[in-house]
Amino acid sequence: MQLDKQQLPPEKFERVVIDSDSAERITKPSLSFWQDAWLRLRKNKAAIVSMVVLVLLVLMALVGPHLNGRSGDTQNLRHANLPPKIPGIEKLGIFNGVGELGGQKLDLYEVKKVDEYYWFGTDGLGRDLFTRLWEGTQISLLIAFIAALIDVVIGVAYGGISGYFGGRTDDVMQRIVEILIGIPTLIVVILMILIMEPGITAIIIAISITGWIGMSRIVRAQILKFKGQEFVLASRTLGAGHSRIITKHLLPNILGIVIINTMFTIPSAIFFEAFLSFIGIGLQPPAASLGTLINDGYKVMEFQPYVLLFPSLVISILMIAFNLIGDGLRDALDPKMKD
Amino acid sequence: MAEKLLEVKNLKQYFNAGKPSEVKAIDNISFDIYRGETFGLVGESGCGKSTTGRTIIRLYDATDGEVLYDGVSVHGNKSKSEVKSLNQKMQMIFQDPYASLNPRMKVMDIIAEGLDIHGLVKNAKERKQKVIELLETVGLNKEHAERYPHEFSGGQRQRIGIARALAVNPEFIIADEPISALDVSIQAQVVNLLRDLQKEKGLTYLFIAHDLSMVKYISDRIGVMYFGKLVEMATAEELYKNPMHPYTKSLLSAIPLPDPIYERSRVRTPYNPEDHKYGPDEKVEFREISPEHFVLCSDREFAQMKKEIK
Amino acid sequence: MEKILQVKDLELSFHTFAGEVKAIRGVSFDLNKGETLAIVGESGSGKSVTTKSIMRLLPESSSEFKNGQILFNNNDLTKLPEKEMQKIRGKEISMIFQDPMTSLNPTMPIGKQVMEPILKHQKVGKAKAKEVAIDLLKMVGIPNAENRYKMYPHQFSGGQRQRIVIAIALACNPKVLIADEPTTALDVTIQAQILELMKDIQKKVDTSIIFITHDLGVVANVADRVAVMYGGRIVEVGTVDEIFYNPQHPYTWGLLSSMPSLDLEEERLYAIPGTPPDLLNPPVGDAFALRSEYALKIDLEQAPPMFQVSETHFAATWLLHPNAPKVDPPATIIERMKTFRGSRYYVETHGGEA
Amino acid sequence: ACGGKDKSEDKNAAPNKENDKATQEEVSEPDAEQVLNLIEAAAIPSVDSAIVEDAVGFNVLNNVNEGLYRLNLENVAEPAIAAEEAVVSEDGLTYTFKLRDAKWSDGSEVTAHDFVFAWQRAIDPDTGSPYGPFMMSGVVKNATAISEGDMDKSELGIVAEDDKTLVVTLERPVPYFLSLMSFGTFYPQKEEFVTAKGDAYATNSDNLLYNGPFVLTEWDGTGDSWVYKKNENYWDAENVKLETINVDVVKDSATAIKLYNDGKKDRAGVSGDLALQYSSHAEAIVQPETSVFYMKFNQEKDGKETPLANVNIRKAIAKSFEKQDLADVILANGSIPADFIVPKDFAFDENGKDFRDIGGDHLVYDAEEAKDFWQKGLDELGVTELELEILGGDTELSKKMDEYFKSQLESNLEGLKIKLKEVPFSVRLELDTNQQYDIQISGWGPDFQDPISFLDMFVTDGTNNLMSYSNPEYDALIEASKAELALDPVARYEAFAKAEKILLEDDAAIAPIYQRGLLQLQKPYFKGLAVHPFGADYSYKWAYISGK
Amino acid sequence: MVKYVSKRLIYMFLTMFLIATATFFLMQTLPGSPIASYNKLNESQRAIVEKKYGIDKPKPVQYAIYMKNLAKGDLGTSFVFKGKSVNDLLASRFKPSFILGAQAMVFGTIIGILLGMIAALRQNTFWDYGSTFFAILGISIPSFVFASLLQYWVASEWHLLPVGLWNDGWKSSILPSIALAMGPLALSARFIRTEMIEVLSSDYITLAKAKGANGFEIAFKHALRNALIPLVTVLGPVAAGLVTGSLVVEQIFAIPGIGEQFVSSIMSNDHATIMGTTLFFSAFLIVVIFIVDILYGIIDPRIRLSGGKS
Ligand SMILES: Nc1ncnc2c1ncn2[C@@H]1O[C@H](COP(=O)(O)OP(=O)(O)OP(=O)(O)O)[C@@H](O)[C@H]1O
Ligand SMILES: Nc1ncnc2c1ncn2[C@@H]1O[C@H](COP(=O)(O)OP(=O)(O)OP(=O)(O)O)[C@@H](O)[C@H]1O
Ligand SMILES: [Mg+2]
Ligand SMILES: [Mg+2]
Repeated sequence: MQLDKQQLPPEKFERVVIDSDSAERITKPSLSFWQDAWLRLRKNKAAIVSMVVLVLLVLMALVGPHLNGRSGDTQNLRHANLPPKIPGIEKLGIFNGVGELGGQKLDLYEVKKVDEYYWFGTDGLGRDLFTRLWEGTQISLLIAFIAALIDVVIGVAYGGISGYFGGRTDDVMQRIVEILIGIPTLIVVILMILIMEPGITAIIIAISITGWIGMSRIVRAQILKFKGQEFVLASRTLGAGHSRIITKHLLPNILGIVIINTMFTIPSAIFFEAFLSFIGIGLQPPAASLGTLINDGYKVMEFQPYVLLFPSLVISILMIAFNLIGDGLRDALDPKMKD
Repeated sequence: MAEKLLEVKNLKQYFNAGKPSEVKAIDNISFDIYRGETFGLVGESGCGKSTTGRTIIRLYDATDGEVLYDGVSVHGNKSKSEVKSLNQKMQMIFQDPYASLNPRMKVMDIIAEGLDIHGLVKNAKERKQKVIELLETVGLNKEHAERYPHEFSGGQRQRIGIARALAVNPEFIIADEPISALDVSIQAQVVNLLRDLQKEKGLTYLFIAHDLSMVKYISDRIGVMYFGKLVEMATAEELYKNPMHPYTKSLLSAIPLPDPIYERSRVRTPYNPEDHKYGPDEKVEFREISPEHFVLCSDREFAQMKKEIK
Repeated sequence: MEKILQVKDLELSFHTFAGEVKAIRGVSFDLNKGETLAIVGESGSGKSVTTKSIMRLLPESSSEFKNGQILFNNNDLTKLPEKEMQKIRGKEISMIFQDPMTSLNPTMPIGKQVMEPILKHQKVGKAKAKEVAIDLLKMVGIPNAENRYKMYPHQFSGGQRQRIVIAIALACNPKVLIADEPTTALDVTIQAQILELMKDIQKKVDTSIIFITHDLGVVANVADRVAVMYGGRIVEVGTVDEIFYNPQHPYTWGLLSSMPSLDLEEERLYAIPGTPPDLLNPPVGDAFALRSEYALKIDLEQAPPMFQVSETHFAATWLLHPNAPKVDPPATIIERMKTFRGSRYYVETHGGEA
Repeated sequence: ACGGKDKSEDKNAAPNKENDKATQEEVSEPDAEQVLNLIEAAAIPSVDSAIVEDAVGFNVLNNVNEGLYRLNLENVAEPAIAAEEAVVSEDGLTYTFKLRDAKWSDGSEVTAHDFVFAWQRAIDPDTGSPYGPFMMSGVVKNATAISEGDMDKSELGIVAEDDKTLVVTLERPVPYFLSLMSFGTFYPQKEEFVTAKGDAYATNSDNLLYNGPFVLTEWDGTGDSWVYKKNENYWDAENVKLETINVDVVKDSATAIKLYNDGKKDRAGVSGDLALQYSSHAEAIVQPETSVFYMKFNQEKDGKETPLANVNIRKAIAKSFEKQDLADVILANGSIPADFIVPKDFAFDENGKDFRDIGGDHLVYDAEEAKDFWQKGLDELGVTELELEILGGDTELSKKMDEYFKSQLESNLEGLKIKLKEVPFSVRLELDTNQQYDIQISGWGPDFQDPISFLDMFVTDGTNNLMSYSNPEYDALIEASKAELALDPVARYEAFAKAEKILLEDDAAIAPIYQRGLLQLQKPYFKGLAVHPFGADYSYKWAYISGK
Repeated sequence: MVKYVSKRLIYMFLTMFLIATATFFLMQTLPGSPIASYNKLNESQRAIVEKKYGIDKPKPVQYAIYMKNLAKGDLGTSFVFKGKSVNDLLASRFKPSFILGAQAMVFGTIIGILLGMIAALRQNTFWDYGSTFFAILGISIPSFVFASLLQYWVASEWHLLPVGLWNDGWKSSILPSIALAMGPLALSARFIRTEMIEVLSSDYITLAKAKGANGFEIAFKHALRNALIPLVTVLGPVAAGLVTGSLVVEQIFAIPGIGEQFVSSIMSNDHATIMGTTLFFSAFLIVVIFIVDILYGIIDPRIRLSGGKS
């Protein structure tokens, strides 16, 4: 704490008038909530990589089935159960068409005199697994997206109404939810599938039939939180009606959490479909989904691991990607948010 | 100054009435606010100040009692247009500068909300013009309109809240602790703004606070609340000079002032509700001790106070 | 006077996703034995960070000491290993936080929480520790302490919780007690009780207190000396009378005159315009200049050094430079200065107690 | 009374197949420890001989109880509780059995009354026995009337002359009657025990009496495991070598194989995708079966004729799928393509000639012919395309086959679109009963050793017809086989052959697919297992462990 | 407390009643008749059988009878296991499922909690990424694939544990328990991580640090319990789901459990058993949720169960 001995030119000590606007100036660039979240998300490498991977998988699900000119349901029993063989890579000792048959390792392409290349091998009916993998991915994603969409719509509507109107409405609606929670999801799903004509629609309906409950509870909690907040009160004192409050104030604020939650619903719907395939009430053949493909593969995993490997990889990558994106979004959108 | 703008008569607001968790947030209070004045409401946390403000502006339905605005009852069934006109005349400024602005809206839209609801502007250009005007009124400028609330400091946000309330040209503003969440250095920005606006537009304020020095500074008359009841009401000066109710006295004696010399000598008088020693049939009422000075007391206390009053 | 704690040229930054936040930009002060040093300043000026860095409670992953020393018992706390620090925390230096509602562990009985530092730092058995804890609780005015010992925080009111936190802080008779806005969340009446309690205790255990607040009334009540912080720097430091009656820094002027006083009848409050600086890109020169009507050209180019006003009074403003023009502070400040003997506005007739 | 003699020379060509009969012929020394570990694919729903209706139940019954006859290692029904061959009356309507001294597991004698009681109980409508009426109606005298509630059960054509003499009167001559006597429904039950137990009868292993080679233990009525112990009271106990058989239910075939490979189990079935991999396994055995799978063509749905009422459409479909590939690649378990409905190695004439050698092949795969039929059919129907549904089972294998059929049919028959519908068995039965399907994949395993077991299904309004197939000529042939031809084996077989040709070649009422084989892994030390082509699947009576 | 519990019990019964009703009528819409397997029966026999099972009566009567029996705790008679009561059926199948579920729960949550704690305490380090990755992996592989892999490697290839079945005592339960545990493991790891990070940033943890507590004390004495409390609510349904949802693992390891039973009753259209199992699962879930709620109140001192003072 020494006195400054240094001589400074007097003209430096002229008084200046500071424009009062400059005191109010905000130097930071203007960022909306979403831009800000994006900046945050961008720092999350795992989430970004996951997004890229996800986009690639979706692209593959769309174009994959057309890449090698084979259709996924053309059967050729003479080409059945062929291991993967990819031109170029075959020299490296993998993807070279060598597989196990009756306890021996053989080049099955040679044994069966097949000249073509099946990149991911063929199944027991001689269908091209590469094409089927992407067709399956497509269907799985379709089921998951639609189921998640239904969850979101019903969940947001139900939770929103319950939370927003409160009182008796809320009481009754929550009692109903309490009862629904008491019903084991799995069982409802199975029963629903049994009742309905089997197929994609049945699976989607079955998955959504209880799926929305989680979303509705989250939305309700959020609505309860926000509707008491001062900015909503302010809007009410200005005379805003319900629709304005809901659309302008509540929905934009819960959007983040709904998106995050959806990121976790989608993969669980994919999983659920796989699970249904396992217990034998999933998709009807010859339609393929990741679930049915894995189910086919798991039975022969000792001898034809490739049948299991590729769909398992895709489903696991999807799961990991969605989860990491979900985590990333949670950190970016609402760092304090739980569950 | 004698024209009553707002009359609160025997207002009661019970939460969870009838349940074991019943809270008597406001328990039978009455007061009037005159046109053009600032009425201050003080009291400790949880005594029902915010509830009073919110009930007056119809955010809560009153359990009992009446609120008359300009002679018209605020509560009860009203037509849409009546409600709208009330909404336009009465406005509110909130305590928490962080929670009171929607984080997903631009300042432009926040301020313009009232304009949109009441259809006060004809087109986007006019809307923008009006918002900029309002921003300038509260000491901000047009650059701020395109930004989001989280980019502003507390004081700026509070001024945005004021601009929002002003947008509909209200006559009466309820300010619920508008400065208690702000830094000392910024409080003055808001208080000055409120005062200027009052002068300019002839506004009437209900100013809720627990910071007594600021209340005294800004208010014409002050009501002191304790546990849902109004215990004392007087003009600001009178209240500070002649606090009669022991709770008021205690409250005043507890406030530290930015004056070390005064602080060294300040003595605090604690308040204990049991000291009243009200008998079972003593009537505790709001009585006028001197003109415009009311105290909640029993007959016995009333006599005592009458003697004490200077 | 014995210096118990010395902070020298402390600089500290946070690494956040948006960049480096230079939260403390060269802070120096001393704490004397037995005194209460108040730190005032607006939100974000670095008060809490300064005190937390003394306790080394900042997240190690994101905070970084850039420069400076914190000397305590001839040890530089910035360099001490974590193990050693643990021995100092709660024993030599302890701390009270702003929000009594959240600073107690909600799932642990309060007795256990009070006992913890005793068991940790003093070689006593459980029974003895319990006894000490109950005594402490009684001392801070928790009625019926023996029975309430087993209760959980939610069963106490805010004021009581803050008393419990104080009991915890005092458990090992610390040499330094840091109170970070201990009364901000409380009602005035409760605040008054807590302040009285702290002063009482200070007398009893002879500890030094660093008291953070932005309520100047509280400062006037508790402090022996005051440091005013702005934008990560201390801009003025002095005895409580010097700061209140002879302030030198325009920011201090602003602070003092933006408060109405009960007896003075001003028409209009003095308001500091604008917003605090963004510490991500702190302004060059005097951080306060952009909001000050007393700004000089040099303020925008070069940060002012500390100018000594008296033995105990320093202020970092170019206005104290011999070359600076003489300016008149706001009227209320002049009013205040009139009562202070050393000030240039001192008026003999007015008051006489200073 | 007909029986197969030697069937070892006409085995189909499964690779490295080991005939289990060959194994048991080389006699080896039994080990000291005689414990066998087996797998069942499902839990036991019931062991009450009147109630049993599923494979597991009949199998258990066959090993813990015994009827008048038992199928021996050569799959010939030979006297068991009956002391000697029955005396049959001239007209083939009366059978007199002399019973041997056999005991129940509680030590009491097995008497003729036990048979009378059991048979009456099985036909009594109040019992709700599924197999009683099915097996007895039209066979045992008055059975049909009793089962329909028109006559008292005491009128049933079974009488105990004395404790050891049983006289059975038939409705009409039944050439295969003695082979029926090895079937579980005809086993004895001890009246006192059954009445004493009341509702608790047969609800767990303690509430049962046994007169067979083994007794059942550790069965709680619902559980997934049980144990057979040697029955010391069995009349032929000295020939029973196994002391204990531990059985666990394992539904997942991959797990079953893992248990087998791990040495936990001594025999495991291999199915579906794994068959291909295990068919060359050193311990693999192909067990030929007599179940035949076929497509049922429903000709009438909701009272309206379906496109399948057109015979050319039916023929087209029946000839449009390659059966050999299906058997070799998809099934790969020793199944053989079926161009017939009465299976191979099942029924033999007096001279031991396989019925198949008499019947010939029908509806052989021929894509070109199929196309012609198809075009003809479409023209007749006046359409260019058709959408049909295949109703199939929900097991992995049946799903896979359905996919195969879809692909084959669609690619060979232009304008055909196949929808697959795969449902649990119970649902399929209901859809079958209500004729709510177009094409159904069905299978049939015989309950007794006679072609009639298959051919009877397709007479007009036959219990398993349920597709509105009707051909008077066919009906007449079947009827004749039961009446005037009953005692003339040669003519009878000719009639059957003719009927089969009508059913398949002429009418294509159904489209045979394959005759099932089972691929099993069996430990080399597990010897003497009797595998039966009809009735219960296995007898453990002669099985033993050697060289473990 | 008593009041709360009784209120909850009433709700539980109401819930059960509604579920029972819903299941009953749902069951009627299932395709396939429960006695379809009696396809060998003629009409008169079929009538007799239907009478025996009471399914000849009109639906409302059947419903009334069913509910009456249900009130007595009687779930009816299986259509497949001739003459066996559904109660017996469930009783014998429940034990393995329960053991597996309980072991998986304990194992999964303990490991999960540890992983979650490590991740939170070493946030954004290798440990964090490692354990998060592990946890995500746990829920990224379909359980039947995971179970098969375990079975293949640990049992078939390395012969460390039984391939399946339920007759090797404790050893039989290890692999299926691990396979089942992945769900709760991943869930609790991720849950605890977020919860723990939040708790670690709370004031009372800073205060604990300020008291001189070391890392271990902070993690286990202060943070863990607070982070655990919210987990409890989530784990209730998870626990119930483990018991009810173990059918995949039961099938793969050939364990005679209740889930496996459920699937086969569906495949065989055993209405009585399907309904019985559904009700049993629901009851189990409801009871677990109830217990968890009560536990929650006990673990968390802040929760006073509403509905009067305890
Ligand atoms: N919506 C509500 N439901 C139940 N109780 C409420 C509700 N709102 C307020 N209360 C209770 O009513 C009482 C008065 O609350 P109010 O918010 O009016 O106090 P206040 O004086 O504004 O306090 P503060 O100074 O803390 O803002 C408190 O005890 C509060 O807990
Ligand atoms: N963990 C952190 N990470 C990043 N920046 C931080 C962190 N903690 C504090 N800061 C920044 O450091 C600066 C000083 O903060 P500090 O908490 O010391 O202010 P304060 O003076 O205590 O304010 P208040 O009166 O609001 O408590 C602020 O700009 C704040 O944003
Ligand atoms: Mg309030
Ligand atoms: Mg702070």
